[in-house]
Amino acid sequence: MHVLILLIEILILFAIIMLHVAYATYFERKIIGHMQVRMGPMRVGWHGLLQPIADGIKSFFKEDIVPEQADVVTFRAAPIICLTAMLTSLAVLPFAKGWVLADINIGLLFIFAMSSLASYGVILAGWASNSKYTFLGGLRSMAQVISYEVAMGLSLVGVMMLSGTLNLTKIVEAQGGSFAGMYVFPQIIAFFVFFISMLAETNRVPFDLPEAETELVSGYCTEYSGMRYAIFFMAEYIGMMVMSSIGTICFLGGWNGPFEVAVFPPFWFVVKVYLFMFVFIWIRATLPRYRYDQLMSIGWKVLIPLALGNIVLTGFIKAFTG
Amino acid sequence: MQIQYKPKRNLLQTILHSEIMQGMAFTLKQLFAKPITRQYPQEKPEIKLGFRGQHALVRDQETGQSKCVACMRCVTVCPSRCIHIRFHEDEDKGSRVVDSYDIEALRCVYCGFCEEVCPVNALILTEIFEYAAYDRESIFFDQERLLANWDAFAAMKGVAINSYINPFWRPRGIPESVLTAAKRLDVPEEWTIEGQVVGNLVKQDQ
Amino acid sequence: MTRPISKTVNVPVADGDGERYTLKMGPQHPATHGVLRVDLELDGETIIKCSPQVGYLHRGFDKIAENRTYAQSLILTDRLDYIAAMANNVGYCVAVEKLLGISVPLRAKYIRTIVCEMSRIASHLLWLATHALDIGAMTVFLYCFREREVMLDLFEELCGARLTFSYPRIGGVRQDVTRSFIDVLQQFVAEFPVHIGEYETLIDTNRIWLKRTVGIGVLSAAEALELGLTGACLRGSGVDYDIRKHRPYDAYDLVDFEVPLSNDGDIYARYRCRMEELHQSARIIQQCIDQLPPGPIISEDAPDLVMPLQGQRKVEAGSSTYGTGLIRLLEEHGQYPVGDIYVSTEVPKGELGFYFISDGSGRPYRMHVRSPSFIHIGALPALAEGSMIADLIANIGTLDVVLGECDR
Amino acid sequence: MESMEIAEKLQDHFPGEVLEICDFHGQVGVIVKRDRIVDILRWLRDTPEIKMDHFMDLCGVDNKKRLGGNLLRFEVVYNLYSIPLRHSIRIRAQVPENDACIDTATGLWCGANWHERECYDLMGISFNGHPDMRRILLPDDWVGHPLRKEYPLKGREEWSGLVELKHKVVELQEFGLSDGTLRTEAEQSQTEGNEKS
Repeated sequence: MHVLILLIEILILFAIIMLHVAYATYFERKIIGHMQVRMGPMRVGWHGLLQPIADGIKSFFKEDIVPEQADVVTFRAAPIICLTAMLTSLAVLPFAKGWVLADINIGLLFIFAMSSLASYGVILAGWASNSKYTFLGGLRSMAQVISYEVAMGLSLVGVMMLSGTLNLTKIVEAQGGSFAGMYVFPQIIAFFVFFISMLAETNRVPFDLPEAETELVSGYCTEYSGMRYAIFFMAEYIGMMVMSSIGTICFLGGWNGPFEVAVFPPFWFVVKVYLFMFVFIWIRATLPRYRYDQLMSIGWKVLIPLALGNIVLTGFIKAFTG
Repeated sequence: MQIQYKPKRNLLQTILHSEIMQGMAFTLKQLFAKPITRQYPQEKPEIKLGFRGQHALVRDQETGQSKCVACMRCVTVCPSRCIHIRFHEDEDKGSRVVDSYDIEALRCVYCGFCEEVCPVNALILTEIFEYAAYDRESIFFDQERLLANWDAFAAMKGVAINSYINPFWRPRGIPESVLTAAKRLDVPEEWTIEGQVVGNLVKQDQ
Repeated sequence: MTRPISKTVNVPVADGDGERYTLKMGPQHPATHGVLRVDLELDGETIIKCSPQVGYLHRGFDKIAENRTYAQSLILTDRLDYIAAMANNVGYCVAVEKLLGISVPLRAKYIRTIVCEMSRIASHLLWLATHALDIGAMTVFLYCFREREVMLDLFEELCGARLTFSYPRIGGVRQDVTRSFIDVLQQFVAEFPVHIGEYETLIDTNRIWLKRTVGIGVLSAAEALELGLTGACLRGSGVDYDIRKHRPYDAYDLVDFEVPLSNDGDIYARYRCRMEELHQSARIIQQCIDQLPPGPIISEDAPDLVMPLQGQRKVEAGSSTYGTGLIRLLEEHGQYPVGDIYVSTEVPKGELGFYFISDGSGRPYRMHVRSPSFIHIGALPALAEGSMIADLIANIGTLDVVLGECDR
Repeated sequence: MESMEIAEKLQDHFPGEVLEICDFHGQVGVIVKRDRIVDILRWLRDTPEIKMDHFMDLCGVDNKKRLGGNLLRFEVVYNLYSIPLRHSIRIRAQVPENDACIDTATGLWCGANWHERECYDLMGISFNGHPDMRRILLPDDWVGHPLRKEYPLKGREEWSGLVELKHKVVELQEFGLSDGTLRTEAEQSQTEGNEKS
C-alpha cells in the first residue's frame, strides 16, 4: 500500500514537472520575446498558450535520425541518462513542509551526485554522435561541469555550516520563517558564487558553451532530432528548476513566505523558483557569451577562491558568535 | 578623428557589476515596451505606391484588351530576359498586333525597367506580392493571366483604380517634356519638378 | 612592412605533439554569414590553420556584364552586397558616369548621398546585429532590426523595393524624394543617437563583450594595409583612408563629417569605429536634408535604358528574341568612349571598385568588381590563426563580410 | 604628384620595360612588359615620393577582341593608390598567350593572394611563386577559364559534380528515395514532351 501511494505520488510529481517543463519553455519564449520588443509564440491557442503542447506533439512525430557512424546504443541512451538523473534529483526536493518524496539526510549531496551524473549524458551524447561539433560540445561540457561543480559545492558548505545539516527540509527550517533569517544575507558571497555556478551548471547564457549555437551549431545535441532532442531539452529545463529549487531552499528560505497560503502550501516555493527562472531568462536576454578559456579561468581563479574564503569567513564568524 | 573610449570601470563597479546591471535594467524596461511585431498573414504590411510586385498588363477600359503595341522595348531592356512577345504586322492599319505576351516571372528580378520604358503604360508591376505557388507553371504568366492579374489588382485597389498612378509611369521629379504622351499623367503637385521638396537651408536662401 | 603575415602560432601542447584534426565549418553554419566555408585545422579548440573556401555563390558577374549594356548591368550590383544594395548601385553608377563622362545634377548627388548613408546605416545595423549575435548577445540583434526596418520601409517608399533597389540611374536617380520620405527620415535621424545609445548600454562596457573583443584579432596599420583591408577594418587599425574624403564623389565634398579612427586594431576598435560611423552617417543625412537643392534629378545626356522609339531597329515580325535592337544600335551609335577606368566608392563594407574597359560598344569589354568582402575573407587566416574557435566567429563578424559580394 | 609624372618617372627608371603610357579621363595606365613586374611594383611602393602603399585591385584581361594597339593576348592590371600622398596609377602588364604566367605580387602585398587566385581561376593566368595557386571561385575540377573571350556565355558542359549528383538522384528515384528535384535534362525534356502530347 505504501509503495502504491509512493508510486502515485511519483506519477503526480512527474506529470506536474512535465507540464512545468512545457510551460517553462513558453515562459522563456514569451519573456525573451517581449524583452526583444517582439511577441513570442502567438499562433497556437490564445497568445500561443498551446504552443508547448504542439511542440511536444511535433517532436514525438518527427523522424528519429541516428547518424550512420554513431555508437547506436550510447547515442540512444545518452538523453535518457540525462533525463533520469535530473528527474531523480526531484525526489529529495521539499516543496513545502512534508511535501517531499524522500526526506533523506544527505539530500544536498544526493542532488550534487545526480547533477554530475546528468553531465555524463551530455558527454556521452557528444562522444557517441561521432561528429566534431558534438564532440567539442561534450568536451566543453565536461570541463565546465567539473570546474563549476567544485565551486558550487564549496559555496554551499557555508550553508551547511550555518544550518548544521545536509537535509534540505532542515536547511529550510534552520532559516526560520522570518525574512531576515534567509541565508542569502549572511552568505551573500556564497550566494553570488552559487548563482554563477548555477548558470554554468545548467549551460545557460553567458556560460552556454556546450551548445553555443553560433560556434558549435548546437553543441552536444547537434546530431539529435525529434524526441531525443526534446528529452535533452526537458533535462535542461528540469535542471534549471532543480538548481532554482536548491537556491530557493538554501538561500531564500524555501516555502516560507510573508504569509501562509493554506490551500497550496508550496506557493512561496513556486514563486521563488520562478523568480530564479525569470532571472535565468533575463540574463539570457541581456548578456553575450564567454569564451571557453575565460569561463574556465573565472571558475578556477575567481569563484573557487571566493567560495573557499567564504568558508573560512563563515567558520570564523561561527566560532566567535557560537 | 580618434575614437574616444569610455573610461575603464573601477573596482566598485567591477564588484557591483554596474554595467551588467544597466543592461539588465534596459532589457527589463523593454519587457514592458510595446512589441513591434506584425502578425503577418492577418495583418498585412502597408505597401507603398510603386511597389514592384506581381506583373500585370493594364486592361484598356475602352477595348477591354491590353494596351501593348508590341514595340519590344520591354523585351529589349529586360536584364533577365524573361519577357517574350510574338506579334504580326496588321497590313491594313500598319500597326503591330500582339499574338502572345509571356512573362516568366520566376526569372524576373523585379527591376522595374520594363514598366519604366513602356511608352503606353501597358505593363505594370503591381503591389501584389503574395503569389507563391507549388509549381512553376502557375507562375508563368501569359497574356490572359497578366490581364487577370490586372483585374485582381484593380479589385484590390477598389474604385481608385482610374486614377491609379505608378511612380514608374510618371516618375517623381521628371519633367513632362521627356515623357511620352501616354506617360504625361496628372500627378500630385509634389511629384512635379516645380513642387520638389527642398532642404531647410535652401528654403531660407530663396 | 614586407614581412609576410603568418603569426607564430603558440599552441599549448599538452603531452606529446597533440592530436590535430580538421573541422570544416560551413557552408551551412549559423555563424559563417551565408555560404562561407572555413577549413580549420585544430588542436583542441586552438586554430592552427584556417583556410576560407569561397565560391558557393559565384554567379559570374564579370561575364554576365560583358553581355549586357551598362544600364542593364545595374541590377547585378543589387546582388553584390545585398545588405546595402543602394551603395553598390550608386558606386556602379558613379563608375559608369566617370567612364562615359556624364555629369550628375546637384539634386541627384544629394539624393544619392542620402541613400548611400541610409544604406550604410542599414548595413552597419545588420553587422552589429549579427556580430553581437555571434558573440551571444541575442537581444541587440532585434533592436538593430527594429531600426533597419525603418530604413527598408523608406527605401520601399522611394523606389518600390526593399532589398534589390535598382534606384540610381546612370546620370542621376530614378525618382525624386517625397515630403513624407524626408519627414520620416528626419525624425529617424533625430532619434537615431538614442537608439545607438541603447545598443551601447547592452554591450559597450559589458565586461563579457570587452573580454571577447579587446585584444582579439589585432592587426597593425602596416598589416592591415598589406592585407588590402579597407573600410572600418582599415580605419580600426589607424589608417586614415576613406574614399569619401580621399576621392569625393556625389555630394560628399559638400557635407561636413569626420572619419573615425582608432589605433588599437582589435575587434573592439573596429566595433567602436563602426558605431561612430553610424553617428556620422546620421549627421551627413541631416546635412543633406538641410541642403537639398531644387532641380532636375537626372542628367540630360544620361543614356536611355533603351534607345528612342524612332531609332529602334525594326524587329522581325514573329520573333521573340531579345536584345536585337538595343545592342546593335549602341554599337552603331558609337557614342561610348574607348578606354579603361577604375573607380571606387566607399560602401559600408569598404572599398568597392569597378574596373571597366570600354571598347566603344554599348557593353563593357571587361568589368571587374573589386569587392571588399572578397579581400576581407582573404585576411581571415591572418586574424584567426592561433586563436580559438570562439574568436574565429568573432573575427568573421568583425570583418563584416557578405558572401554575395565576395563571390560575385 | 600627378599620375602622369609618376608614369614618366617610371619610364625613366625602367626604360626597357614601359611600352606605352595612356591617359583616359585623368587616369594614367602604364603598359609594361611582364618580366620585371615585381621590381616595378616594389619601386612604386618603396620610393618615398611615390609610396603606393594601397594595393587596390588586380584583374586579368583578355585582349583577344580588344581594338587597337599591339597588345598581347592577356594583360594583368594593377591598380595602386597612395594613401598618404593621394595619387594613383595603373600598371598593365602584358602576358603572351602561349605562356600565360607572370610573377606574383604576394611578396609585396599579401592581400594580392586572393586577387591572383581569382585571376588564375577565371582568366587562366598563373602566377609564378604564388604560395597557393588553386582555383578559388570555381570547383577544383572545373574545365576552362570562363572570362576568356572564347568561353561561351552559357558555359560549356555541366560541371562534373552536378552530373554526378544528377545520376545519384536518378538512382535514388529508382528506390523511391527522392522526389526528383534534380532531374537530368534529358529526363526533363522527356517528361515535358509527354505532358505536351
